[in-house]
Amino acid sequence: MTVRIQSEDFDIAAELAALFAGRDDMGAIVTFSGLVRGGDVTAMTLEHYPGMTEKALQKIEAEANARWPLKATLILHRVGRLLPGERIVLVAAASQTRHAAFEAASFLMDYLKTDAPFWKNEEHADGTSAWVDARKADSSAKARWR
Amino acid sequence: MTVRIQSEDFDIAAELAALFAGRDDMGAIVTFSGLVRGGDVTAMTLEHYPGMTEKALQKIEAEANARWPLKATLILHRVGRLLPGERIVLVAAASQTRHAAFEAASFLMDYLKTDAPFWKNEEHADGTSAWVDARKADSSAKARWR
Amino acid sequence: MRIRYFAWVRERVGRAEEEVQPTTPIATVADLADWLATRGPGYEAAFADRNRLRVAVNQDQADFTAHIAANDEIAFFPPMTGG
Amino acid sequence: MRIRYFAWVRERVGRAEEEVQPTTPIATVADLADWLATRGPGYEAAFADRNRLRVAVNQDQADFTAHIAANDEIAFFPPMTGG
Repeated sequence: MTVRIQSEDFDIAAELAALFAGRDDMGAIVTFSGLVRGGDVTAMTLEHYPGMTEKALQKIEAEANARWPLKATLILHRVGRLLPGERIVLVAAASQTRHAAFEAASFLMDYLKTDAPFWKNEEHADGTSAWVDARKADSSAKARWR
Repeated sequence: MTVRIQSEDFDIAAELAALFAGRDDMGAIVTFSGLVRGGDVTAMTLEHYPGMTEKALQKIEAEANARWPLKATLILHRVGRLLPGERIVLVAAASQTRHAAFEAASFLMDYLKTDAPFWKNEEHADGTSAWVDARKADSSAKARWR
Repeated sequence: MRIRYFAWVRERVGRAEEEVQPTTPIATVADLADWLATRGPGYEAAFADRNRLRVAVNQDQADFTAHIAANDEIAFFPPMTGG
Repeated sequence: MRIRYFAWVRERVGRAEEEVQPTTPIATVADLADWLATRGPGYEAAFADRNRLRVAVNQDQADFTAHIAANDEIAFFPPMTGG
């Protein structure tokens, strides 16, 4: 179980390699990468609540490990100002079977969206900026795990 | 849309980078990596049906693209003799939203398991080897997409 | 009491954190929000619509009915939008 | 007719592929399997239980009722186990 918040970019392959080094007991690894989308958005700044963020993510991760027989999990979230195409988040879940890995990774993302103290501010091409509103779809996505 | 069969290992980060290079229209990327599990298995040899394999995988990929609004998909499958801990398969699905990416990647794996002409032969610690039987769980996993 | 503000709540209040010593009796987060809202136009704007606010007490999610004490760290922020 | 065998079907038959000219009339994959099964003990073992066999005609999945012609490529193999 690993949780990390950082402003620097990360290397997916290196992160996975570190997590799974020397182990051959995990047959299935699912990763989710979230990227800044372009279009009208020219940059995005991620603010968070240091201390609470780590606590919330560890709670989410522990919950996933309690629900599925996972061999390893990883939550890596960036903060600060990011440009379109840049990575925001990497979540990974490893298990012996693919369904547990898919479900756990999906669960981690749904909970992260609603329960981890991050806020996004988007800069637009016209020079304005705005805080991103929480999406109703995210709370209903979380609700399906109850 | 990319489909590749090869005996060499692959670099997840490099594969993703190639697929998504210069694009900022995909917010969500889900990957599945399948690894050879150790334990009683000392090696695994993957046989396939050259020609049909590519055709079957392209069909599976086209079906996923017809079902979900995907920005990119990747299916990379190794053949030949692999040792515990080695990568067998990499599937990736990119979309604007995470649910489409999760569902498509899960769909690709379920179809790949039942509809792509690969066969696994396992070598055991006692020197014997055996062809892996198809699992009933895999056909029922596929059935849920009907 | 240590108070922290994030995202547009921070912007409206005009600061990220502060130590406060409320001049009215404070039993719950709601009491604290009522008192903070009296501290100026920025605070008033930040606390105008509680349905848009979320709360944490000592870095755990809580709600406006949560009881709080002098040494607690209370945070106010909009619904989270990570991932 | 070009025939291909994979996995344990290949091992039992003792070859990966061959060109055959059946000596009996062949309309379907089932007819072909019947004829192949007569070609020796390895073939007989390979085709003993059709429930364990899968078929492709010209590199598309098919079944034993599929009609086939002289120029087709027919493959016999166990259920697939990729991924």
